[in-house]
Amino acid sequence: MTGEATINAAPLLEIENLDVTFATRAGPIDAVRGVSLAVARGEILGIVGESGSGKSVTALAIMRLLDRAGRITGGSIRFRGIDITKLGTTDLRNLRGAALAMIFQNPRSCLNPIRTVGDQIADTLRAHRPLSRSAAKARALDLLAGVLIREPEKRISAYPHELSGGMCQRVMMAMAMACEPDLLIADEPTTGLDVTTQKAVMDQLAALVRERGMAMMLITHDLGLAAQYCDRVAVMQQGLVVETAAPAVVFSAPSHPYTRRLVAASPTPTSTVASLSAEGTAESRAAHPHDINSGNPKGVIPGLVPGTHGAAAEVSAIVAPWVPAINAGMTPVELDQRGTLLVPLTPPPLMTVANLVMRYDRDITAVAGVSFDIGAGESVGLVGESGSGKSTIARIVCRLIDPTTGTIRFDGADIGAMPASTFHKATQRADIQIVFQDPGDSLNPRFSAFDSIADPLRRLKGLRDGMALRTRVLECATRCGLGPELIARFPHQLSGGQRARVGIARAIATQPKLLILDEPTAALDVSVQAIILQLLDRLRREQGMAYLFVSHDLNVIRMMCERTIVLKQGAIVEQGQSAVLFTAPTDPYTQGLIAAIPHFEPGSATPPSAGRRRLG
Amino acid sequence: SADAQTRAETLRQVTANTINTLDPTMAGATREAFGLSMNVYDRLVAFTRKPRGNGYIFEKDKLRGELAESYTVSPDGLKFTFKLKRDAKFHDGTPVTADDVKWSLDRHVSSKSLAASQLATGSLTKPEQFKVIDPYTFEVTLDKPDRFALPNLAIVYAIVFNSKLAKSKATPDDPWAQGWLKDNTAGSGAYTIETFKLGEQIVLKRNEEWTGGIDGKPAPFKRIIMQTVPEAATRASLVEKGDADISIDLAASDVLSLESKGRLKIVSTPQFNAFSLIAFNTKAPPFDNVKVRQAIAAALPYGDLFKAAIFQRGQPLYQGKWASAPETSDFPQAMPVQQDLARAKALLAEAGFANGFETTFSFNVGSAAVSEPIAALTKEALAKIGIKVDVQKVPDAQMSTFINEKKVPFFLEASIAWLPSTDYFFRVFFTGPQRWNYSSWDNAEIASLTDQARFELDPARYDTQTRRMIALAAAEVPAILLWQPNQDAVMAPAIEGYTYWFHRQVDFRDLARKGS
Amino acid sequence: MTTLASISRRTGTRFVSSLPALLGVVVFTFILMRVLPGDPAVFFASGPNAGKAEIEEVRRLMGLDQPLLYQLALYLRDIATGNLGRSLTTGQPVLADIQQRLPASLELTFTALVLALTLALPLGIAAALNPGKLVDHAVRFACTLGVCVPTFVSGLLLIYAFYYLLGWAPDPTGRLDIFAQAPPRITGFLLIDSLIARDGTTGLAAASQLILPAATMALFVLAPLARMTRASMLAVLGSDFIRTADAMGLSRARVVGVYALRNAMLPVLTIAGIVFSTMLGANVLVEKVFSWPGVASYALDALLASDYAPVQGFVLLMASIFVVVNLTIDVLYGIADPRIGIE
Amino acid sequence: MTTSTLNHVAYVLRGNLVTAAAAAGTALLIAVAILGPWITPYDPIASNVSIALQPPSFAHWAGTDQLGRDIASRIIAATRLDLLIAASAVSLSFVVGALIGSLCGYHGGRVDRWIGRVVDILMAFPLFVLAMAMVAALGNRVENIIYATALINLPFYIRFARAEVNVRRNLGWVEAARASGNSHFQVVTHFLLPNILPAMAVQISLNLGWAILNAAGLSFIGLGVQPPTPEWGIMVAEGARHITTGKWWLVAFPGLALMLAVLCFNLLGDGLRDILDPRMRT
Ligand SMILES: Nc1ncnc2c1ncn2[C@@H]1O[C@H](COP(=O)(O)OP(=O)(O)OP(=O)(O)O)[C@@H](O)[C@H]1O
Ligand SMILES: Nc1ncnc2c1ncn2[C@@H]1O[C@H](COP(=O)(O)OP(=O)(O)OP(=O)(O)O)[C@@H](O)[C@H]1O
Ligand SMILES: [Mg+2]
Ligand SMILES: [Mg+2]
Repeated sequence: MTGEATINAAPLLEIENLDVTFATRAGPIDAVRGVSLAVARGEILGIVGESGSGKSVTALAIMRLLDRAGRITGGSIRFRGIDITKLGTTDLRNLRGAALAMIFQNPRSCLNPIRTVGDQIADTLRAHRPLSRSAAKARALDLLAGVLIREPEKRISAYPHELSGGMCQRVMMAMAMACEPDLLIADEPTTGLDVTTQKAVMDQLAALVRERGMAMMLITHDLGLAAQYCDRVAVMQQGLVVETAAPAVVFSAPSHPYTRRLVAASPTPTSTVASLSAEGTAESRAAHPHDINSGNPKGVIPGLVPGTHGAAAEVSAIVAPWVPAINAGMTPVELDQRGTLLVPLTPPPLMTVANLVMRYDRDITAVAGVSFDIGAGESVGLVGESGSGKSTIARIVCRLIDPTTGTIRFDGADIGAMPASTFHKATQRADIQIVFQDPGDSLNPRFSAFDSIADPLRRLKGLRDGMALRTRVLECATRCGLGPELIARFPHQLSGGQRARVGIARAIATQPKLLILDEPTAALDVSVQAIILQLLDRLRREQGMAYLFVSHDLNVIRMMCERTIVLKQGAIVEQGQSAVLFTAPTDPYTQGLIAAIPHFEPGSATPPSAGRRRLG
Repeated sequence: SADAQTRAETLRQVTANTINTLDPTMAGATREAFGLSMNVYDRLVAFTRKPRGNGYIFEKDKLRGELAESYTVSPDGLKFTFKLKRDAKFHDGTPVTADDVKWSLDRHVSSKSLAASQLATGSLTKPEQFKVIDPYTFEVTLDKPDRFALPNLAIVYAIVFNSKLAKSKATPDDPWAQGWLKDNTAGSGAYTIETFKLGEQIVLKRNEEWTGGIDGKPAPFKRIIMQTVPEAATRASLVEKGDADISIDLAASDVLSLESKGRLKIVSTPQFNAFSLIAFNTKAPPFDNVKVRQAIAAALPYGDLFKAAIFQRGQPLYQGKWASAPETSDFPQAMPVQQDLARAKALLAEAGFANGFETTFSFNVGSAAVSEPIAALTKEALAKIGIKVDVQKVPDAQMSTFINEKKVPFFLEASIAWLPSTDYFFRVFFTGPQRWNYSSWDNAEIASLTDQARFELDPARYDTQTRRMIALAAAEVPAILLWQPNQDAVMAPAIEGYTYWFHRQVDFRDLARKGS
Repeated sequence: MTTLASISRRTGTRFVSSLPALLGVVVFTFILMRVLPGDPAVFFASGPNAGKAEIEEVRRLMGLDQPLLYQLALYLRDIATGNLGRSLTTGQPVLADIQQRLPASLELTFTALVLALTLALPLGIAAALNPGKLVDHAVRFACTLGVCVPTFVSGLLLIYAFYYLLGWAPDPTGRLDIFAQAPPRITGFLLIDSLIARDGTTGLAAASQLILPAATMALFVLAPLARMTRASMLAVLGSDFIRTADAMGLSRARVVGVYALRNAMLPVLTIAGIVFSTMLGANVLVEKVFSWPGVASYALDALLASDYAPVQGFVLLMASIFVVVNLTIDVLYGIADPRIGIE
Repeated sequence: MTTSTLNHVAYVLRGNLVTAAAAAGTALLIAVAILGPWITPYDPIASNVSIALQPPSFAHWAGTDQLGRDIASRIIAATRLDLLIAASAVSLSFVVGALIGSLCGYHGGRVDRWIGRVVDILMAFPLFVLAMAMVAALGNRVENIIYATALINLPFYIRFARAEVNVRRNLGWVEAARASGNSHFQVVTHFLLPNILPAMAVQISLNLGWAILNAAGLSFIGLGVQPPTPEWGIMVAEGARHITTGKWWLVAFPGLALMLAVLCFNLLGDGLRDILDPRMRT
């Protein structure tokens, strides 16, 4: 095929020793440091790496679309032999869109909201080709049809807000493809898309690249995606390319420690909390030197947890690292056996929720008669597709909003009868705490980490400013792996993982009996997620808290919870021991959910991409 | 050119205020409306004028016929007989007859308007007093001889309407056509209204049929434009640049500066029928105490006030050279007050306010340019004798209300009498519960003196009575007279014939442009 | 089609929902005016000899002898029948006065707004294209200077310079040179009327009278408009779709002129609406300085005279204009921004 | 904490010379306001009619007014009053407006709708006329001028605060605050209000300037501070009438003071936002 032929020709794009520096008030930031990459015609190059590693900056540098503060301080970017870094604006404009095109991350915000998509495509066409208005329109129609948009005649005069995210993504693609560029840069083209749409979009892109003999750079943090679609993968860390090779090589035999860490941190159906991020980051190790991973299990704080739950989790956590990860299917069975053994010993539940119904205005029934129990020290998972009512239940149970009907008993008290608007005065307020989905969003931008953690202590424990408060805050912070140097920082000065830890420290500050976790890691990248999951797991064992763990990531739930509740449209379709549920889901809905998870299996010797790629 | 010719035949006056009605007898009529009515309407009689400085001034005691060709007064002073001009015509061409005069005067004394109370000061109160003898002979009868009867027929309100026209516009609800006459004219005067834009400008056109001018000719200017320009500085610039021909509403400081430049003609006339005064509420403490009033009169820096407020453009009414008996019976005249802080302190101590007291001093926003310096200096001077004064600048409507309801203790006012004579001044400004008795002065002797003097026909006795009134006012200090400000008419050098009239407005019939 | 329908539905509901506000304005003004300590009857019974009887008569004429609530009811009934009462200052029905004067104010304000926008937009855009650069600071400084000077001072200074010293401007006395012939009144807008009458000289005369007061007002509102333009341009220029447009190689002119500017105009539109209604009400001082026969100076005189009806009428008028302007902006917004209407 | 704040302020000022100049100007104004009575060369209200209306000279470097008062002294003495008017009017409308607005924005519902109505009514008023009417009704004393100025700014603050809070009320940290045991009121005062402050700082600084201009406008039509109290607006308003007579110093110097103040406040506004915004700290 033509694709095979061009791969070996001289590279279309050649980046050599690229340096990009941002001037900030804290001094220059070297976002990209001596990156060298090459892409040949017909090739798809994947770029992976954790957040902030310089993937987008590299892409933008190629387009010469860096932020005002950013400058290319060294190296060259040769495109078809011309050094882009030395081009004048006019030449650049001629190149952009025509020979070089880029697809941005968030399709909707990348389209002009008050211009029809047809016009926008036509604009691109007319910028590079001497087309009449009507000819451009006609061509735009073809392009829309080309990206498989149904009824393109109708959609051509639609505004972006009238299209779904996936459609916007495809409009973006049509625009990028309009002038048949030689190189297409796709920066996380599928974030925000559900799995099925993701697949459709990616297949289409790959097909177009092959058909037209162009080249593509696919930037993603999803190793699975990279493995499936790329010919070669470059791994970036802190502005450096640490490894470049075929995906099979990178993921099965990573040579660089960072790549190994990245691969390890990606949850798989077989991973356990402990197995994630086998080496941890320097920071997390510093925070808890006696981490189980370092081979020094700390064990349960004596007397905190009656029964054997904690012990069971602990055992599984300790056992897990020694379970060969490649040996898929073995661990669940083990866990399953333990789980069934442990259930009968459950003491009277900590929280009993019965017949919970929540109706919003306009007759939206978010929760339709849900009942469940949470035992003391038990971790219960709550899963379900988007909009199934998970957050609603979390907020009701946390007494932040009132349900339409239903009872909630907690620790012997009918807390459902207390209105949410005055629940801050209830004695149980300190006992039920919540960790919110987005760690950045849940911290007051004007509170330092210290203030955020101190706030519940001041309000609920009556601690005034002074030594007692300080000691307690520091204690919680340390427990969550936040060093004293971070405690005075404002949220914007903290990384996502650090923010998440502040949120957790705040929630555990009052030593609640029940901690509700509403997708606590959804906004984090895999390496940070791994750290947080380990932290949560450890905290539970140390403090003996019960968890209600909400997540859309079934792998995470499987690792974190003994028991799982599956929600669909506000009602429970299935619940049971996690181990059982995940290996043998009975309800078709649960089966569907589990099947849709994009799995990344570092152990699989052959990446599935080679075969699938051509399906497009 | 034709344009220049038109311009030369046009007089443009810029005013501060607006004309709000064409019927001067309506409540709320502005001074500018009064001035307008003099030019659009005629009255039976008019005051005469005499030269003064580079202009003219009206003679309050000498009348001439206006619509009347001649008039006779019966020996007992009770009957006035007017012979009307035969050629006088209303603007629509109908001749002016005694019937029109009768209808008009009946209207003035019977309709709800400002005219009735004014005409009453001349004992003209009811329609029965007015009689048509024949189409060109008209008779007015009085119950008592009244010096003010005839002058009252020369004032702004005593205009003669075209009764046929007016009656045709009357309705059962509005028998005197007040609604219609407010927006329309039915007169016989020297000018007719060409355009009237409320609040902006009014353009007058010469009535070629009118023969009341010099040598029986129409008025000299063909067109008159009266334009409202609220900003004083702008008015000054307009006159200075020659875009406007005359203005009588310039700020004293502007007049001063224009005078020093010497390019314009400025006719300054002390308003001998007007005065500025500082009034006390003599009904309430502390100003019910004559010693307090005397103390304040002795504390004010008159010279500074005169200089700072009006740049000495006026006739002082202080530092009179007499002590207990006035030298003339004219009023207003300079009163025997001057600054003497030691005396002021002593008087205040005698009054029982050795440590002073607190009070407020009010004036209205509209007069701020003049009043603010007075207020500031008064505050400063009174502080020296221990009186703490809080200055209050009050919107005009509120000030009127406060004064009417006697709510302000100590304030600044300026007023005017159309028919200036001593007893009239005292009757209006110093007796009774009415609004114009600013000081609410209630002096039995003054009351009886004004009653007597009103109908006193013997000049000698009148002289004694009025001198006594003035002496009383000097002793009791119901108010402190400050000065009679000048009427400063600033005009292009070629404008001649400007006359200071009792109503303080420009009478266009007097004016001519030299050389055209 | 559906967008049009939804826009008109929105407009309808907006209009209906603003009616209570209008009623509130009317009642509030009514009460406020009665709270003023000045008694109009005393003020207007001002003839040199007016006594108690005259004052009572004026009071009766104005209906002030009735109980307050009854007066309010009468007033509301009158408004409903289109009768805004009669001004004592001018002696005319308020409605007639306002009809006479509103075009003057509107013409002035529109001109000033257009003037301000034609200055503010390029300045704001220039500043946004060079943030933090000299141009940006210069624009900011220049605009702020405009806000520093009270309008009556800048007005007087302009008159002094352009009329008194230089003699370039015609005398600052109203809308038309006193010796010029006004065009037949059709719309009341002199510029438009002279256009209809094909009378170039008059149009020019009117325009030259208009320029100084409009400039005075424009100077004052330049800053908010330019700042808003700058801010919203900056925000838009930093947004993703501009980057997309750049990435697609569209020309600079197209990116700035079509992609950025059109989006940036939306908030500017809102501000322009607010500026327009505040200017209409706040140009009292400009109207005074330039002897402009507008509604604001009319209301001011009435207010100082405690002449209730004109003030009430004026406030009602301003409130209605506010509502209308807001509605217009809404509709424009709905047309300009396809996202509106689907909430 | 404080040193870091100072460092941050210093950083912002260094990075932005215009803001630094505005800050210096504001500091100067405040110093003059505080020191006013001690640094006036003459008694600002003592008249001396014999030297009235003198142009600037060595003895009176800003000339004298109609009563022979030293204009320079009057300008200096007026600083305190003008800053007082501006600061109190703005803080009044800010405190009341921000509180009402944020409570409305936070709670929504019927209260919000009703207050929204009232704000609509206020907004629909020709605001300058409203201020005039208020001052005319209550008497032109300093307090009333402040109230009137505050009232006409109120709707903007309410709207602004409401809108800003509205977009934030569903943010995670608001819910987190509730979970931490804060009452609704505490959420509004401790969490939401401090967060909308940077955005409002710009509005505040603009309004400081406008408040003085508003007072000047009121003075121009005679509803300003009572004489003989010196106040820039009154001095400018009165001085403006002397422009044609060539007595330029009557308007020029108070006008310059007014301009300096408004200019400083306006320019400071942008800097203030940077200073208050913790996100700008690194
Ligand atoms: N405008 C900017 N100013 C300052 N620093 C910047 C800017 N843009 C990016 N950076 C820095 O450059 C580095 C690389 O950022 P980049 O956006 O390329 O990360 P990324 O690999 O795309 O991460 P993600 O997966 O989260 O998108 C980061 O440390 C980031 O903080
Ligand atoms: N305040 C609200 N008003 C009206 N409807 C709401 C509100 N909050 C949530 N809903 C609706 O209730 C349903 C359940 O929402 P919820 O946030 O609980 O879903 P979720 O399971 O947490 O979804 P996700 O995984 O996307 O977070 C959804 O249909 C949502 O649209
Ligand atoms: Mg990125
Ligand atoms: Mg959710």
